[in-house]
Amino acid sequence: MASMTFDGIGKTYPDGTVAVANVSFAISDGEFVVLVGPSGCGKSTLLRMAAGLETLNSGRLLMDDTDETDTEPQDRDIAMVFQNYALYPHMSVYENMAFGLQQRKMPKEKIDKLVRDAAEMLDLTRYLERKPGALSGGQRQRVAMGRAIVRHPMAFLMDEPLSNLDAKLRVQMRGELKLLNQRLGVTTLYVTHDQVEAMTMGDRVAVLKPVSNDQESNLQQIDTPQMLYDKPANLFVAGFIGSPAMNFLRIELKAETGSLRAAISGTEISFPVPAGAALSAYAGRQVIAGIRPEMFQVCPEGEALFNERIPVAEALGADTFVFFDIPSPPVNVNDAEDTEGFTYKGKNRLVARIPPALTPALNQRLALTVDLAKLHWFDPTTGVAIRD
Amino acid sequence: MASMTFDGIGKTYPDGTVAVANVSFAISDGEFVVLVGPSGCGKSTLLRMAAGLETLNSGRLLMDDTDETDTEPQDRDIAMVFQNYALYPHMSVYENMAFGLQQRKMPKEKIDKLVRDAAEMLDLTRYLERKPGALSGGQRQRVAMGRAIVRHPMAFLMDEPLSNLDAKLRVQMRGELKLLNQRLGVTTLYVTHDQVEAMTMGDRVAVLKPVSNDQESNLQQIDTPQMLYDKPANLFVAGFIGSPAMNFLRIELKAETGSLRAAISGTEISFPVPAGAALSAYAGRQVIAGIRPEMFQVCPEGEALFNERIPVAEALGADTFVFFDIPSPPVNVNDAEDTEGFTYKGKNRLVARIPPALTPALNQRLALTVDLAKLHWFDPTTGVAIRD
Amino acid sequence: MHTTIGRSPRALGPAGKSFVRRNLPYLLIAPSVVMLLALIAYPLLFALKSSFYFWNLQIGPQPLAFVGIDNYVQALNAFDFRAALGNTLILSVAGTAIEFGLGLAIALILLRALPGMNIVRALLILPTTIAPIVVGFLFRYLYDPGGGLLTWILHALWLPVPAEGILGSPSTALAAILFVDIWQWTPFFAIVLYASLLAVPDEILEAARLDRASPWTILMRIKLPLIKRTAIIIIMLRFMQIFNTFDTVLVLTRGGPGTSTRTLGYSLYEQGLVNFNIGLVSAMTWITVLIVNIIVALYVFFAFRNEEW
Amino acid sequence: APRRAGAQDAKSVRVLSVEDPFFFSLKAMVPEYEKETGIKIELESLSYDALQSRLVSAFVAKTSDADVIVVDQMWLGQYLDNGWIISLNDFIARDSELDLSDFIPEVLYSSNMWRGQIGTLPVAAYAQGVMYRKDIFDEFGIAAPPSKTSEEWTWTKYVDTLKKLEGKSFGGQPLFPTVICGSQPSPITHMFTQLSVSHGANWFKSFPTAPWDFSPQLTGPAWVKSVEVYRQLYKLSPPEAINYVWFDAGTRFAKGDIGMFYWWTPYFYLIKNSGYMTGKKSDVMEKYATAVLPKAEGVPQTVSIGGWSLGIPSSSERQEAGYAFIKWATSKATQKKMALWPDLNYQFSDFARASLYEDQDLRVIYPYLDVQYSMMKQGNGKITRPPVPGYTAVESVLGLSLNQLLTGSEDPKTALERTNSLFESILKGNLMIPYQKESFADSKDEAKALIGKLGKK
Amino acid sequence: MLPAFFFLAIFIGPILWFIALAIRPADTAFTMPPQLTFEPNLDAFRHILVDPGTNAPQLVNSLVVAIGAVLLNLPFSVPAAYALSRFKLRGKKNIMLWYLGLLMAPPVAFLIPYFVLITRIGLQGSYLSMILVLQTLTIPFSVWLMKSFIDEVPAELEEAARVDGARWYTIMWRITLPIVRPGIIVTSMFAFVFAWNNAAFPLVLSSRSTATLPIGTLGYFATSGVTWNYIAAAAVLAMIPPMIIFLVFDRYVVRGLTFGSVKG
Ligand SMILES: Nc1ncnc2c1ncn2[C@@H]1O[C@H](COP(=O)(O)OP(=O)(O)OP(=O)(O)O)[C@@H](O)[C@H]1O
Ligand SMILES: Nc1ncnc2c1ncn2[C@@H]1O[C@H](COP(=O)(O)OP(=O)(O)OP(=O)(O)O)[C@@H](O)[C@H]1O
Ligand SMILES: [Mg+2]
Ligand SMILES: [Mg+2]
Repeated sequence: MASMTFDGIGKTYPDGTVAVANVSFAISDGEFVVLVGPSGCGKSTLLRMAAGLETLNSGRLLMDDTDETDTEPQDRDIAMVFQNYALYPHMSVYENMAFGLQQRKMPKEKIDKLVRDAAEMLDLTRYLERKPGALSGGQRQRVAMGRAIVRHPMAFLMDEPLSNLDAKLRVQMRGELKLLNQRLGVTTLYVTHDQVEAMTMGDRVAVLKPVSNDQESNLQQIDTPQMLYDKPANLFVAGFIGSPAMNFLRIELKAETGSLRAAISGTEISFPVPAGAALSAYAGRQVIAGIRPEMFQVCPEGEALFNERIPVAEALGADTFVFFDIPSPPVNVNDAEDTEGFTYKGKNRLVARIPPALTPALNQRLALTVDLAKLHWFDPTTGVAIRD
Repeated sequence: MASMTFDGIGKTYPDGTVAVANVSFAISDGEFVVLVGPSGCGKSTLLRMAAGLETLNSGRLLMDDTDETDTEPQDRDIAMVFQNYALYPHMSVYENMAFGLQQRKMPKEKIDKLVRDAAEMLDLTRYLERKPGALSGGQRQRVAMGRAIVRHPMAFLMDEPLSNLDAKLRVQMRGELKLLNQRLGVTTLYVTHDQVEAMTMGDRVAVLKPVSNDQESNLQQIDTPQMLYDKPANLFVAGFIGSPAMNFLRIELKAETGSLRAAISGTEISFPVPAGAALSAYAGRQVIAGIRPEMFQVCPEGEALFNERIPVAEALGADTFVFFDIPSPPVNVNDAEDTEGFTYKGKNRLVARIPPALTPALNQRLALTVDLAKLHWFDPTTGVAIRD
Repeated sequence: MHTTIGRSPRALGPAGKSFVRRNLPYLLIAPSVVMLLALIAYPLLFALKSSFYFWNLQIGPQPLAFVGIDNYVQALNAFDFRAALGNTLILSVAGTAIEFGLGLAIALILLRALPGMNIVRALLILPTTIAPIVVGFLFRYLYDPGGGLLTWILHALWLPVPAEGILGSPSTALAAILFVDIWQWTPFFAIVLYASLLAVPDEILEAARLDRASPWTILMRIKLPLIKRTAIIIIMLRFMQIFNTFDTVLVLTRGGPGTSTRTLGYSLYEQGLVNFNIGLVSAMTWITVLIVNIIVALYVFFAFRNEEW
Repeated sequence: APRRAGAQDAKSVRVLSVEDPFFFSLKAMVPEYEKETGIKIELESLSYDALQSRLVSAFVAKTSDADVIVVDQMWLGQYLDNGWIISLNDFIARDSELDLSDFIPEVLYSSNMWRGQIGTLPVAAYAQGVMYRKDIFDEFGIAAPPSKTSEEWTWTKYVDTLKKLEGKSFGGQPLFPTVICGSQPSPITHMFTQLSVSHGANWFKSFPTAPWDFSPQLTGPAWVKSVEVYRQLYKLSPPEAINYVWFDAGTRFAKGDIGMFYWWTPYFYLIKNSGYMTGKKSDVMEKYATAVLPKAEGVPQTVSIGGWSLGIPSSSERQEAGYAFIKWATSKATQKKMALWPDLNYQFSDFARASLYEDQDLRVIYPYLDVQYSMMKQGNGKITRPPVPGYTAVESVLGLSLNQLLTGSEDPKTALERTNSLFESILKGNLMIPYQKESFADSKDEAKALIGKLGKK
Repeated sequence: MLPAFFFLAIFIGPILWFIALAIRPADTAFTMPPQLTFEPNLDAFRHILVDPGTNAPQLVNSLVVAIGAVLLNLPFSVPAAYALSRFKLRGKKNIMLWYLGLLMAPPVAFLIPYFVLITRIGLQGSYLSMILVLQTLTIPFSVWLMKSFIDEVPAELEEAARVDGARWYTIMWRITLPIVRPGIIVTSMFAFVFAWNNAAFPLVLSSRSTATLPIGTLGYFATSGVTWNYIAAAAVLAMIPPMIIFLVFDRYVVRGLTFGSVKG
């Protein structure tokens, strides 16, 4: 319905908190963009700015190439799911959903049909006459969803719309939302903390990071989910996408003939790595290697890269995550201050995903290897991925 | 600190909604019990009853074997994380967390230390002086957590305490909470929609289901996570635990010599199954088979049980879920009415988890097989698992 | 205040283009301001102008002479000014404080969902629905030394009652007037506080109970801070009302015995509606307005110091 | 019969009154008047305070929603001077039916005349007199006070008589010798000034005799003496009398535990009833008698005059009709009918007309008319409470001082001196000292002359 | 429940005693000890309502004036309170204090100027004159009190409505005001009460046909005596309409206005 362009937007709250700074990206018409990032990184603020609820301290917001920075929310034709629902407490579920449609002077029967269809989809039909106060948390959240999806706006803004729903419902809603996006072609900005949602729903995913001043930018990378997963732009993105998160290792890179040898700092472990051009430039220096938990494979002891005791194992049913420690300095990617150096805290806990059947007894050793070709490499100072 | 026994408790809201009925189970001292169930199944209500915030319509609540059904909340020594936070809006984050401690006439310095430690753990140190109104959703949720964990109560009641946190923080908090539970030995009742949380945190997990009258019971099964996953008591539990959910197939069971042959209704597919005593009793009748997505294995075409076109695939990075349809009647386990029969809707969509590398192109066929020994079997009428 | 955690009230968005939208808040406020201006400007200016003239309707129908600030000097030097100011301050400070305390206690009782509470509420409001001057009559009757119920009850409780009667003794008359005001206006506090307490979200109170806060702590640290705004406002409104009362004094004691119950309001009444000294009463009006303004401005300054407006 | 001619232009006459006793009986007569004349009388009653605020506001705005208003004697000068009500001189001079000479001249002089104008006509005239309990006096062998003014019956004697009742009980009930009014400002002033005027006290250096000089004279010995006596009277009264307004004293007497007191003459009949205008007989109904006021040794007696009169606002457009109504209401016939109106147990004998005091029908019902008349004849409202502009301002100061003197132990002289200087400053503030306007030689004789002149047809 | 009874006794006791005064024989009113039993009669009520019944039309006048004052008050004060609560504007503090300043003026001093003013616009003696002048009390009071109630509605609700495409008037009318209805009703009830028991303005502004009940009640207090039972009866009469109004509107004053609306 509409494309949307954030052009260097920034928001500083009256108390001085810089919530958003220098964020620029464009969403094309009908695109489904997911925003992810740690708590407090400015996702909601960004959404609220897109809705026109928050004035911009800097930058412009274009919709379909017209500057809408100062347009009132009611003139923007967007539908929003608020993180905290913001249901009308005095209206029934039905009225909550119908309200937005009534503002558009739609005939009553049409409203009725739209509301009932949405309620059906959200499994709320039974609750249409209830007030929000008499609903469970998840039901309230579904009403908040319903209020948005009954409409046929230029853009959807959804702030963690499924966070309080059970897995099953969430899967179902995910499908419905995606379908809606495809069918109506409504541009959608979607905030979630759920990795599965982020990976499956977004045409593209934007990874944000908290900023501490208005010189930085929240936006770390915006790309297709697979690209983010496979080719994270930097340590932050790599660490953020995927759950459990990518394991990071501090590596001393030594040049060998024809290849490079990577030695894990603080340990005896070392292994050869294929020498890409970019990585070769780091020979003789420290780099950071990233290993996703599923990149580990259980192997015979002889082939093992790691062979540590497993103090903790988490069985999820379908998979088991095993944790083990190596005496290597950990890498902290979360705090901005730390991107420039490492904080030594003694040991580094790694996590590997293995089939449940192979789960060892607690505190037994487990031999694990890694497909070395798939390793991720990062510059330790800037955090930027080292890639050819 | 305290054991807790729910003895046939029930709650009907003034408007007639039966939220909880006939729930009986006991939590031993220091145990960590997770409550899961679809939205609106009465989890919050149960927690609120445990806290004494909701009067019981029937049943008793024992704590350490004394009847506490009518004890006032303030006399129960319980800390609760509310699903919707219920922060004190006029107090700073610090005061919010300190308030409960101040009620215990604790020395100021000790309070200060406890609050700061909790804030540190929750990554809230920077926000201690802020009012909740100036926090992001996830930050508010962490304050709500902090308010509970600074205390050292007889029991923790936590209602989806991590739902608004990002994956990374959630993993971290999960660990901290588990540690807290182990260290302090505080009995904990924990509501979550997150399968990973449910599986990894709970000593036991209780699966609840919405009830429509006070004859039924919400409680479907309470057991260790692994048992729930491996040996779900009925269709509902089987369908609820695991994400994506277990696939269900309607099967015509035919006796064969020495074994049974299972024919998937509506299809040509049939396969032999090992004849356990319980299953044998169903020979010649309909049963329901359950297949978890990870039970599928990509195989050569010849060995394939299923070889369907894949219209939808979801790549999550670590795994890919592929969806395919078979012309078999679907099984609906959610609605109570439907446990007695099947609703034919034409086709049944199944989901399989495969390694990302094996993902076929869209609408290409994929050959899949299943380890038949691991199949789950259910009575189609009662939904109860058929197990020796 | 934000009972529910919300973002603080903020401008409803960026300035629009149209005149109406740009000036919307002012347009919404304007009618009331214009209305009040239209109603108040004339009397205020009338009073301001008159205060500089000698104008006594008993002496002549028109202002007789420009006397500068003479009226103000006269008002401030009047024999009863100090006594009246003192009594007025005692009445308004003690009255508001006690009414607030009692009203709050009653509001808390009203909050309990007991059967018949709505009738209790409707009954409770009765004292405020009688014209203050009629309330004066009522208490004249109740205080009557020779048949007053209250006098009798005090006697019955072996409490000392002055021989001159409750209203006849300088030691009790002011307290008696204070009691009348408390009787009449405590329900006002009770109902308004009750209504604002109703708006305090249950969940916050539940959280506090789980934090094991005593009812007292919940009141002091949760409920009161959450209704602070409303409380501040009605305290202020009542303070000003008491500051201007004269009706009960008129009926009960006419300022006596001696000057022990004379109030500024009564002096104003006397100069205005008995002596018809328009010039003098205008000056007194402005003096009163200034005094209350100073008090209220101080009060507002301190009470709202940490509040957003 | 009223003169129809003047009233014909109006369909209705709006009358604004207070609710004193005359109002009730007058109201009872109104239907008759309406029937007779075809004019609708819209009789509205207000409280004293309300009436005055309403009237003055209306005067200032130069409008009025009344054609006839009740005017207190204190307001007369102010209303006439300000041109708010009209002088009735012309009406009276033109009116051949009105028998002006029947009005007691002292009443007209005190209540209705100002600067040679008759501004109003009296509808209810009050003097003051003594009421005592026959039965109590008999019981304790005390001689009844006289019904004729005499040199024997002095304030000293009055106090001595009361003292005989001190500490006594009657009918099992402790007795108070007397009761006074202590409430400031008007009630205490009304009662006290009777005492002081009896002692020959004067408020001002020269009023009503010309040239007017309002220098206050409160420090004179007559004032001091009066305060001392009044203090004594208070000691002999129930202590709560400190807060008593007009009717409280009467009500108290009607309750039966008071021996004797003096007060406005309407109480002669009001105390017959328990409860105001209830018509229910009081305990003392048959047990009291009236007597003349005591006087001070060597000072000619002067009695306070008060009451209510009717006047016509200058803004009224129905002045003729208004006058016709006033004439009717104050006429001998109407007043007699009012007095004979049996409801409420006969509650009206406040005649301003001499002839009514001789009326046999009335003397049966109101046996005290002789006493009352003799009090009237000695009346002089202009000295007792000088109805000068700004009176209320000084009255409030005097009332306050007196009230304080009753409860406190301050030396009367010092207190009066202080009051005197307050008077002075108030009067100066009100531009009364020195008096700048024209004076008017206002004496009873002048008044009688004017009455004679206007009455001559 | 016990403290409730205690308070009720304190606040209702005098009123019961007043009711008793209205229906008791006059000679039993002032006795020591107070006479608790008596033969009740309705004479006083007959007098004030039927014969001559002066107070019955005054009751109607009072209702007209008080209801009129509230109705006129609402369209002026509700938008103002809403704007003051919801918008950031320059000079807000000053405007708010200015409203207060009006309340501070002692009404007695203004009676004469008001009368003059009302006469100039030709409204003397009309209901409207009283209704208008009463606005000087009700508007400032309502603006302040309503603002404090509106302040409590989470801003998110209005934001949601804006995103839903609602204009400010729709938001005010359909979202905010319904939610603060209890506050508005309580405020209006007291605005009604203030107008209802105001005696000062009708004192000069009313006429015979528009006089309100307090004025009528005052009339029973004369210098020569007080008709206690009439005063009492009129006062009792005056209590009934407000009581009915409070009973009727009480059900709108409810708990949990914003319950379930926002999370956090
Ligand atoms: N106040 C109420 N009045 C009536 N029904 C209510 C009330 N509160 C909750 N319910 C209903 O009771 C049922 C259970 O609610 P509860 O809040 O316990 O669900 P829940 O399991 O916590 O759901 P969720 O995961 O969505 O939070 C729901 O169907 C809900 O609609
Ligand atoms: N009203 C406010 N005043 C000051 N700071 C604020 C305000 N609202 C939010 N912030 C801060 O701005 C930052 C961004 O907030 P925002 O709500 O956009 O985060 P978010 O990405 O949505 O986080 P979450 O996932 O926890 O909801 C946070 O650090 C928060 O503390
Ligand atoms: Mg957010
Ligand atoms: Mg819940």
